[in-house]
This record gives sequence, structure tokens and C-alpha cells, in this order.
Amino acid sequence: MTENILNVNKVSLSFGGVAALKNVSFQVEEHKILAIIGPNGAGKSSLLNVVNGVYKPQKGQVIFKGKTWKNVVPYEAARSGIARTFQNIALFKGMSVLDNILTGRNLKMRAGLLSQAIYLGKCQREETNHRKAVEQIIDFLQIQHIRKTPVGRLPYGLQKRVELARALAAEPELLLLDEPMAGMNVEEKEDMSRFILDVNEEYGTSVILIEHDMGVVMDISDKVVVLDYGKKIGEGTPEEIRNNQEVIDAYLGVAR
Amino acid sequence: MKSTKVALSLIVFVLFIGCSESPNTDSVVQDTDASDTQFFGVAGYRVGPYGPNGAPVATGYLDYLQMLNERDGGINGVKLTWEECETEYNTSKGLECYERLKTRNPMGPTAIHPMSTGITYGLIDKVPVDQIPLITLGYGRTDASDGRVFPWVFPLLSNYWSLTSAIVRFIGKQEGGLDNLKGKKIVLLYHDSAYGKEPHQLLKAEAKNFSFDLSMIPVPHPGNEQQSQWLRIKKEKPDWVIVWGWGVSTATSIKTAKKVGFPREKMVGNWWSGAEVDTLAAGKGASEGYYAATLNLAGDHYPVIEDIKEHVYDKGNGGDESYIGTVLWNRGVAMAMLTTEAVRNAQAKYGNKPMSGRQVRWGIENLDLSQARLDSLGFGKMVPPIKVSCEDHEGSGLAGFQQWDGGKWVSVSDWIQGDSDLVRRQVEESAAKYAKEKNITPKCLGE
Amino acid sequence: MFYRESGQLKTSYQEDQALLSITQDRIGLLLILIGAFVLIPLLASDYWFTAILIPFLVFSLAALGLNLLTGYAGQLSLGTAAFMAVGAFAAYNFELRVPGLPVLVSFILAGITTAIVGIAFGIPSLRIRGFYLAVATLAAQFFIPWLLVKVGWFTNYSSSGVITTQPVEIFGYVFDSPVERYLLVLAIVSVLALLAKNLVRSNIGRAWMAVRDMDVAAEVIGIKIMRTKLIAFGVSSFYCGVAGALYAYVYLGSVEPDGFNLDLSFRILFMVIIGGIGSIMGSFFGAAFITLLPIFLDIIINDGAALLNLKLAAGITSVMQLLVFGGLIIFFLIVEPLGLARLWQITKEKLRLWPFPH
Amino acid sequence: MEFFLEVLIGGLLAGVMYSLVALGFVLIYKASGVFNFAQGAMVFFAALTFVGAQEKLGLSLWAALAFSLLLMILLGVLTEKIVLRPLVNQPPISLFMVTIGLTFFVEGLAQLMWGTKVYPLELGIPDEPVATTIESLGLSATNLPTVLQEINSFDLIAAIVAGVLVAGLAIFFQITKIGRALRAVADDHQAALSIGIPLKSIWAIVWSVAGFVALVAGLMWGARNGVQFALTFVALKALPVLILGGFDSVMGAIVGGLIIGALEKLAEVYIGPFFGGGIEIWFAYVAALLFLLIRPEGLFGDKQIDRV
Repeated sequence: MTENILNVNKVSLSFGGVAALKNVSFQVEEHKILAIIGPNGAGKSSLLNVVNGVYKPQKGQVIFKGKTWKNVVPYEAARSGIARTFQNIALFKGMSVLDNILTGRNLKMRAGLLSQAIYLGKCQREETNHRKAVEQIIDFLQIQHIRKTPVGRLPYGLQKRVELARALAAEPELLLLDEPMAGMNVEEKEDMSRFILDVNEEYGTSVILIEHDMGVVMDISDKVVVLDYGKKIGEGTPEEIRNNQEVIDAYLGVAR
Repeated sequence: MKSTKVALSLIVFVLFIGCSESPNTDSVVQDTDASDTQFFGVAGYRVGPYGPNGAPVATGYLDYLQMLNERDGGINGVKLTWEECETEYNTSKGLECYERLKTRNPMGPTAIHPMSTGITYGLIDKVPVDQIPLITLGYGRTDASDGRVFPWVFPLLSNYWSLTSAIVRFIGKQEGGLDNLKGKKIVLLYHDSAYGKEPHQLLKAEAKNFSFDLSMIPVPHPGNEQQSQWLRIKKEKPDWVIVWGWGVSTATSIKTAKKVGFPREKMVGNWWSGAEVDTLAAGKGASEGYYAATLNLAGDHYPVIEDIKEHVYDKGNGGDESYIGTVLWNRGVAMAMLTTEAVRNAQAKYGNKPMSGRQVRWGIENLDLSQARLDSLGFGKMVPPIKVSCEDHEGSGLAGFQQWDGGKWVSVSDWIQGDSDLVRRQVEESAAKYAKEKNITPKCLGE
Repeated sequence: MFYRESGQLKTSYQEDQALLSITQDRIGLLLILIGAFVLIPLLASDYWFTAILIPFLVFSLAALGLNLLTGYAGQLSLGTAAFMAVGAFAAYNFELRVPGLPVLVSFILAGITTAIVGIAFGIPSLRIRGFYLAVATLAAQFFIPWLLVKVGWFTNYSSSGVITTQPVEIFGYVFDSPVERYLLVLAIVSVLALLAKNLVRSNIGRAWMAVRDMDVAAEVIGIKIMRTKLIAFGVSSFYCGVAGALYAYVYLGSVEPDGFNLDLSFRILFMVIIGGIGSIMGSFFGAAFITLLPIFLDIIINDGAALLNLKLAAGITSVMQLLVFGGLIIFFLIVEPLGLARLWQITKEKLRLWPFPH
Repeated sequence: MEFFLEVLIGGLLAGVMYSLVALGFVLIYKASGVFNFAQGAMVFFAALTFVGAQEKLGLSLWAALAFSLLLMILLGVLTEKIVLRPLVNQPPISLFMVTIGLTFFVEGLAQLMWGTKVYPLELGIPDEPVATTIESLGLSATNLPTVLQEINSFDLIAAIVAGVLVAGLAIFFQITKIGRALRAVADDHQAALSIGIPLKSIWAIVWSVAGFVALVAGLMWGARNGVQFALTFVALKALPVLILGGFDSVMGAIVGGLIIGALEKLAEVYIGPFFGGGIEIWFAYVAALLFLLIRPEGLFGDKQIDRV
């Protein structure tokens, strides 16, 4: 049997009296893909933000790899193996694609300040090694041709891909993807779905995915969690969700 | 579009690097007849926060040089030429000016008046190498009065410590004798900077000598807000306030004194806190009765000023007529006169031709302007007599005192000499310390 | 035609990551270095050394320091001059109190001292951002010179608060003449510029830029914001501190705390703006521009007036300088917000493609 | 106690003078997100124009006032048109730096037009303890507490002017159509544009109003210290007020000014002597900074929530 890499336990979160999440619980099994769906404002992004420490829930706990998050801050979450992408692209606009992805390996670099200043020797070896790792990801996501382009000049779809590359560069055990396919055409969506499945299969990375496109969700996820107004209203395999009346009423019933 | 912009900007940039070369090449072109003129390099400041104080000085300086050319054809037949360089009272810019002015003439810039203590400090190590005399009239490095350690630096007329001591004596005189200072309370209200710290040591010594109560209150730069300082003064109820201000801080001191009701007749400014710019800026009716020390008296009734009017302004030349006779313009005139007299003095020894820096240095070190000589130069009592020597680069140590009557500065006292022994002792002590730091063996340079 | 990289194939990532991966760039740098270390000392006059080249190099270093902080890490500081003051007075005190300490060691210690002070004043950046931080750095700008004036120990109880620096001596050799001092500064600045370049192209540099571009995202991918910002303040202050020490020791020879005023801070900020935010090379461009501009204007205006036989009212030149100075800054920000460095880059890109426009 | 009160009141009144300058910053920041460092230079420009027009052009006081106002509005509008409009959508830091360039330009322009001399500025406001003023009006001031009698009438009038100015601005913002549009612009540029508010003319108006505020500040400060270059430094007094009060709050500028003024004076008088005095120069900044560490958005600023 597979273990749960992430347990979210009765989490509640509110901003100045407005409740964003109410008593939400769910689990992510290792090497599996979990999709979170729900209408806009249902609290999906907030949930991801709780998982990687951007927001602190007022109630409840997050248990990652058997350890309970205590006052965790985002970089600690990252260091323990959680990487993510953002709903609105959050790339570093002033840097090239290569540098953006290399930044994703920041937490793996060990060279000290002085060593970096001198560069030759340890730092150079390290840079080269990390560059090799990054090049693998670049090959994997097929973005070799834009390696040295400043990210600001790239089209939207490619930026999303670069963001995924940056997240992968950290070699995460759990990958949080916040609407990775929003605004893409069918072809791009297919590419992206393929990448997510490949990541899951080749590296064994667990994935939490927020997505609106039901087709994609049903195709690639192992499990689906449905949120509405901050509450979990359904959970199960894509098949189960498709047949869950409450979910259909709240969400799928709404014409899209 | 983009490429035009690029090209244009690059052209501007290159052009301008190219043109910056000209300080070198230019000096040769401009001074083709340099060999028979005496070149004066003038570093002044007319803009920025201290511009209003700097402009009249620089104007007076140039007006006097121009007058000599028009009236006498220069000094003993040697025409005077000059170039002004704006320092903005900024040390870094001042040094650039110095380096530039230095290259403008093979004989050097005659003597440099940096008009700023900061620039003075920056130049002290440079002038012996370049052999250019440095004249700092009433500012700069006080212990440079010891010419054996600082052969190239001349704090002519008087330095800050002589001034401090003279102010104490002036206050004593107003109180009916120095003995009456006992138990009196004096506040030093000073600009919180290196300049403002100058009088501390000496004033403390004087406080001990005459057992008066001294408290020192700093005014933070720029000094345009002095409410708290004056409330403290009001609370302490001193008998006298010595104002050691600069620029806007002086006017604000006077104005705020009026505001809290402190009598202006109990305030004495030093010689950088007592010009028309200060009293006028304080507004109508604020400055009446305010005293200030001075290196030179104000007024336009001196024959030399008549000459400047006749030979310069009446011919449509000159800097700015409204400056004539003001404290700082007269100071500029006096600065020019001391410099040109040093040149004249040097010519007496070396012949009537343009003098080099080294020759001018000798001229300054052996300058002796008696009252009779001052009278014949048309200066009368505008400046005190001065006799410089190798040991004493100050030459007078006297300070005048003036009072603002609402429209002009009126002299209220003879020249006052401070405790010259005390000052001298401290000067030599400090100079010796410097000599030790810098490995200088004190000695007279002679020729 | 000459500046083209075709045919230069890289066979390893190491080669691709090299400082100058294009042969022409390597040759160009070599030429610049030869020019700076050999030709200029042979050709330039004392005026050029003391009034232009030495201040240019010193300011370049300070601008470089500020650029690391503002251009790379995105933290605007208006307190550069105060940090230079720390460097100058630290070096003075190390030399004074540790007899026989080689001056280079003093400079490095001064840099480290400044770095510590810089980190202390950088702490607010953890809570405050943008303009609030910029204004907050003014606290350093006013506090540090005040402290240096107030506490006599820093100035060795000089009655005026002015310090005169000790001779610049390394292993018994005194750097005295303008050429020697120029070469010393040039060597120090070259080495430090190389180190800075290395920093910004390795991990810490990427972390700085990440924090600058989007700090929340940076933290989410595992960058410690606090550490990154404080390192930026530390490294930047180190550079400013060394620049301050050079300013005092090599350029002026004697300084007072008030000389390190807001004006100087602004001048250095302008160098960064005009030269190019986030560019090492830009710091040098900017310093050159700001150092040369007033001199150039002075000459142009004076000579121009002489040529046209105009008699300028006294002081007009300086006022014109303010006008042109301000006007140029406005012009640059409107036309090319990324400064001279960007113009340079555009030119290079054009050259690569030349004669084909696209 | 009486002395304490006197220092406190003096500080509060000085604070009003800081607020006057800070107001100009706030106006522009609120409407266009520009931290206009040139506000200090504008104060200098305004005051110098006012006295210069009297001295050099021989205008009467009111004519000079009208002339200066016109010139300030022109300066404001031109600044907006020539300098800031091409920079719309640039990062705030570029806008800030362009205003530093503008500072130099305006300082140069002012001195080119009117010279570098120092002028006194007389507004005919008595500068003496209130008691004296009251007595000169033929009334008795003996009923007032001593502390109040000691208040300077100039400071008092300055406070009143500031009060009237703030009230006027508040009315302008709340009631007039332009004011409402302005607030909409301050909230959201895009949204304001989309509902048909002419952004460009709104900005031009804001810059003109800021010019007017600069003129008022210039007159008050000029009457206090004389009109000279050092007037540009008053901006430095306003900055801590801004970080304390928040860059975008008119209320913050006033309350921040009062707090900074009072704190600064009390600190200089009661704490200063222990440190050799002169702590005013940095105290306001450090005080504002410490406050920011507790409340990074300033006194009246909006709290920002990070969104990802």
C-alpha cells in the first residue's frame, strides 16, 4: 500500500473575518496526482498557499512526509521538497530562461559567498553540475531554443512551461500546480498534460493540481477534491466525482 | 527609432569624453601670452546652499583684480589674468577645480583661496608638492598658523581660535571688563559640523580662565529649524549667545531668537555669521542690534572702493553693483589685495615679471602691511595691519566687531586681539602633533 | 562584421558559462585592460589622474556597490555616502591603532566593518519595502555622519573633526605620485569588479534578482529572503566601504564626516541610473558620465561663450550645469531607463547581426 | 511642566510646517503613484518666484502672488506633460529617480530666472508671542494661561493656514466632480480610465494643485528663514513625516507632521543633551523607522496582503 505524502487535517483559514477555508481535510498519496477543482473563489489557491507555508491556517494542521508543519515558512516547505507554480505567472522577469530555472536549484547549492566571488574551483564545478541538471529539464520540457531569452519576451504558454521547469529544478517530492493550463489552446494543454504525467511517472513526483478544464482533470488525476465556498464538498476518483450529485449541483451543473 | 536614439546618445557620450580632454590642451591655447601675465586661479561658489555667501566674495575678488588692470595696468606692468572655477562648496569639485586651475598657466595659479575648510584640508598635502601657496582667510586649518610645519598654508589675518578669544574679549568689554564675566552664562550655538567644532577647545579654556558658565548647543545641518535649541536657550537664560552659524542657519538663529524673545543685542556672530545675507534674510526688524565679528569692515567709503566703482563699474564691467560695500564683498576685495600685495612684494625681490608659486609664497611670508601702507592702498581701516612671518602665518589675529542697525553693519569697536599667547600655545601644540603624524621636521622654508 | 560569434561553438557547459563567452569580448576586455594599465599611465597627465581618473574609479566602485544592492537585489538606498564614510573612518582607525598594518588589509577590514554596519541598517528592509525603505536608509545617511562628528574617538579627537589619512604604504612602498595611486585604485577596482561579476552570475546573484523581481515567488522556491537581502546589504556596503576608504586615502587625502552628505549619495545613485541599473559595466559608464559631465559642461559653456563673445553673468555656468544635469537625467530615464549599459548592449546585439538587420 | 508644554506646543507648531511640505508629496503620490522628490525644489521655486517678481519685475504683493501661482501651475502641468507622461507604466523607482533629476532642473531654473541671492519675504504676519499681538490689537491677554501667551503668532497663523489648506483640499476631494474623479484615479488607474475619467487632465490638475501647495509652503517657510537655496532642504524635514503618516494619506501628513514635530523637539531638549545634542537631524527618521518596523504601512496607509 502506498503512504500518504501529505495530510491536510481540518484546516480553517480566514482573512479579517472572511473565511477562505472551512475545516478542509484531504490526503495525497505518494506518486499520485490529486486535482482540486471548484468554482472561482472556492479557496483552491488558498489551500495551496497553506500547504507550502505562504498562509498560516488558524486551525488544523498540515502533515508532510509524516512531519507536522509548525510555523512553516515557504522556503522551509521548499527545502523539504515542495515546489509549485502560480496561477498568475510568477517568473523573474529580468532574468533569462536558464537563470530562472537555475534559481530553482538555489536550495541545492552549497558554495559559500567567498567561493562564489572567486568562482573558479568549487563554485564553477557546482555551477556546471547544476547546469547539467537544468539542461536535462530543459530537454525534457523541450525549451532548448529559448534557453537564453529573457522570460519577459516569451509567449504565455512558454512562460507557463518555464515556470514548471523552475519548479522541477528543485527535484520536488510534491509539486503544486496552480492552473498550469489556464489560457492555453488545446495543443498546448495536451503538451502540458503530457509533461505532468511524465513527471509523475519518471520522477515519481506527487502532484496537486488546480485546474478548471474537466477533461484534463478527469484524464490525468488519480483523485479529485472539490471545494466550494471554502468547504470540501466531494472527494474521490474522477469516476466517483463525475457521479457525485452534490458536486454536480454546486459546480459541474453550472454551464461552462 | 531605437537605433537613432542609440547612435545619438553614443555620439553625445563620445563627444563629451573627447571634449573633457580640453583642460590640458586648452591651457596652452588660451594663454599664448601667458609668459608676461600673472594668472590668478579663483575657486569660488555661487550656487547651492552657500552660494549667497560665496558669490559676493568671489565678485569682490575679481572686481579688485579688474580694477588693478584698469587703473594700474596690472602689478608693476604685469597684466593680471584669471579664471574662476565653481566649487559649489563641495570638496570633490573643489579639488577638481584646483587641479584644473593649476594646469592653466605654466607659472601656476599664483595662490589658491579654496573658500572652504573642506577643500583646504584636501589641498594641504598637495600644495607643497605643487608649490602653490594656499591662503585661507579666516577659515581652514587653524594650526596652519605655524608656518614652520605648514610652509605653504596661510590662514591670513586671523584664525578661528584667535576669533574665539577675541569674541570673549568683546563680550567682556560689553560687560564692562573681563572680570565681570565671572559667573556669567554664555551659550555657544554652533553648526553641528567640523566647522562648528573649531571653537570648542579654546572656548572651554577661556571659560576656565574667566570662570564663566559655558554651554554648547549644536544646530543640525542645515539649521533651518531651531525651535528646540532656542527653547533650551530660553530656559537656560544665558547672558550671551555666540552664534557659530553658516548659511541659512544664521538667519534662522536670529529669527528664532526674536521669536522666543531673546535680545539680539546679546548675540555675537562669528565672521561667517555676520553678513548682510544673514541679517536681511531674517526679515525686517529681526536683526537689529545683532553683533558679529568680522575680518574686515563693511561700507563703501574707502578710496579703493571709489577706484573700483570708477575703473570697473562705471565702465560697465564688474560683477554685481548691489554687492559693493557689503561685508563679504569687501572681504573678497581684501583677499585679492593681500594676494596682489604678496605678488608685489615678491616682485620687489625677484623682479617685475610674473611670479611663480614659490616666489609668491615668499611674498606672502614676508608681507608687511602697516596702517600707512593700507592707507596708501586706499583700504584705510577696512582691514587691520598685517605682518606675516615664517613662525606666524596669521599675521594679525585681530577681529573687528560690527552691529546691524537695520540697514547696514556699523563698526562698534576697535580691532580686538584675543589671548594670543593661549592661541599660539594651542596652535603650536596642534601643529607639532600634525608634524609628528606626518613626519615633518618643522623649519622655515626661506626662499 | 568583426563582432560576430558564428563559428564559435561551445563544447561544454563550463565554456558556455564563462565570463566572456565570445572571443571578441575577450579581446575587447584585454585591450581595455592594457589601455588602463599600460597606455593611460604612459599618456595621461597629472590633471587626468588626480581630477578625473582616480575619482572616476573610486566612484565606479561605490556605484558598483550601490548597483549590487539596488540594481540586482532591488533595494533602493539613499545612504551610500554614509557607508563610504564608515569605510573611510574605519580604515583610518585601523591604520592609526594597529601600527604597521598594510594599507590593503586596512581597506579590507574597513570594507568588512562597513558590511557589518550595512547589515545592521539593512534589517528594516525585512519589513519595509520600496520608498519607505529608501526614506528609511536616510536614517543611516544622517545618523552615521552625526555619530562620527560626535564621538571624538573616531576622528582621533581632531579639534575640527577632519582626519588626514596616513600615507598609502604597502610593504614599505609608498604610493605617492598620481600614477602610482591611479594604478593602485585601478588594481583594486578591477579585482573587486571581477568578484562582483562572479557573484552576480552565480547562485547569490540569481537569488538577488529573484528577490528583486518577485520576492514571494523567490521564497516559495526556497530562497531565504532575509538572508539574501542582508547579504546584499553586506556585500554592497563592503564595496561602498572600500570605495570610501579609497576616497579618503587615494583621492582626497583628508576627509570630514560632513563631506559624506546626501549630495554624494545622490551623485552615486545617478551614476547607477545613468549607467544602467543591474549592470556591472553600467556602474563604470555612469561614474564616467557623472564625473566628466560637469567638467565638460563648464568648458563647453565657458568656451562657447568666449567663442560667441558673450559675457556671461557670474554664476550662470553653474546654474546651467544644474539645468543640464537635471535635464540629462530626465532625458535618460525617458529615452533609455536602463541606462548607458543598455545602449551598449543594443549596440552589441546590432553588431552581432550586422549587416542583416534581423 | 510649563516648559514641557512650551516645547510640546512649539514642536506641534513646527510639525505643522513640516506637514505643509508633506502635503504636496502626498497629493501627487496619491493621484499618480509618483514619489515626487522635486517637491522641495518646487517650494524653493515658488518662494523665489514670489519675491523675485516683486524685486525684479516690480510687481505688487498680490500681483506677485497671482504671477507665482500661474507659474507654479505652468510648471506642474509641464512637468506632468513632458517628464512624467512618457514614463507612464514604468516602475515606480524610475519615476522616483526622474523626479530627482527634476529637482536639479527646477533648482537650476529658479536660480537662472531670479539669481542666487537671499531675499527676505515679508507677509506682514507678526512674529512675536501671541500675547503681544493681542495687546497690540487693544485687547487684554492676561486671561490666557502663560503657556498660550508664549505661543508665537506666526506659528499659529501657519497652523491656521495649514488647517485651511487641508480643509480646502478635503472639500475639493470630497465634493467637487474633479475631486471624485481624482479619488477614483487614486484607487485604480485602469478602472478610472475605463469609466471614462480623463486620466491625463486629472494628473495635470493634481500637479497644479501640488504647485499651489508648494507655493503656500514656500511662502510660509520663506517668511520664516528668508528665501534662499536652503529652502530646498525643507523636503528632508517632510520625508520622515511621510513614512510615518503614509505616502498616500492627507490625514497622515498632518498627524505625522504633528507627531514628528513634537517628538523631535522633545527629544532634542530632553534626550539631546545626553548625546551632545544635534540629534534632531536623524531622530525623526529613526523614530519613523522604528514605527514602521511595527507597522510597515505607516500610520494611515492601507495594509497590503501578498497575493500569489
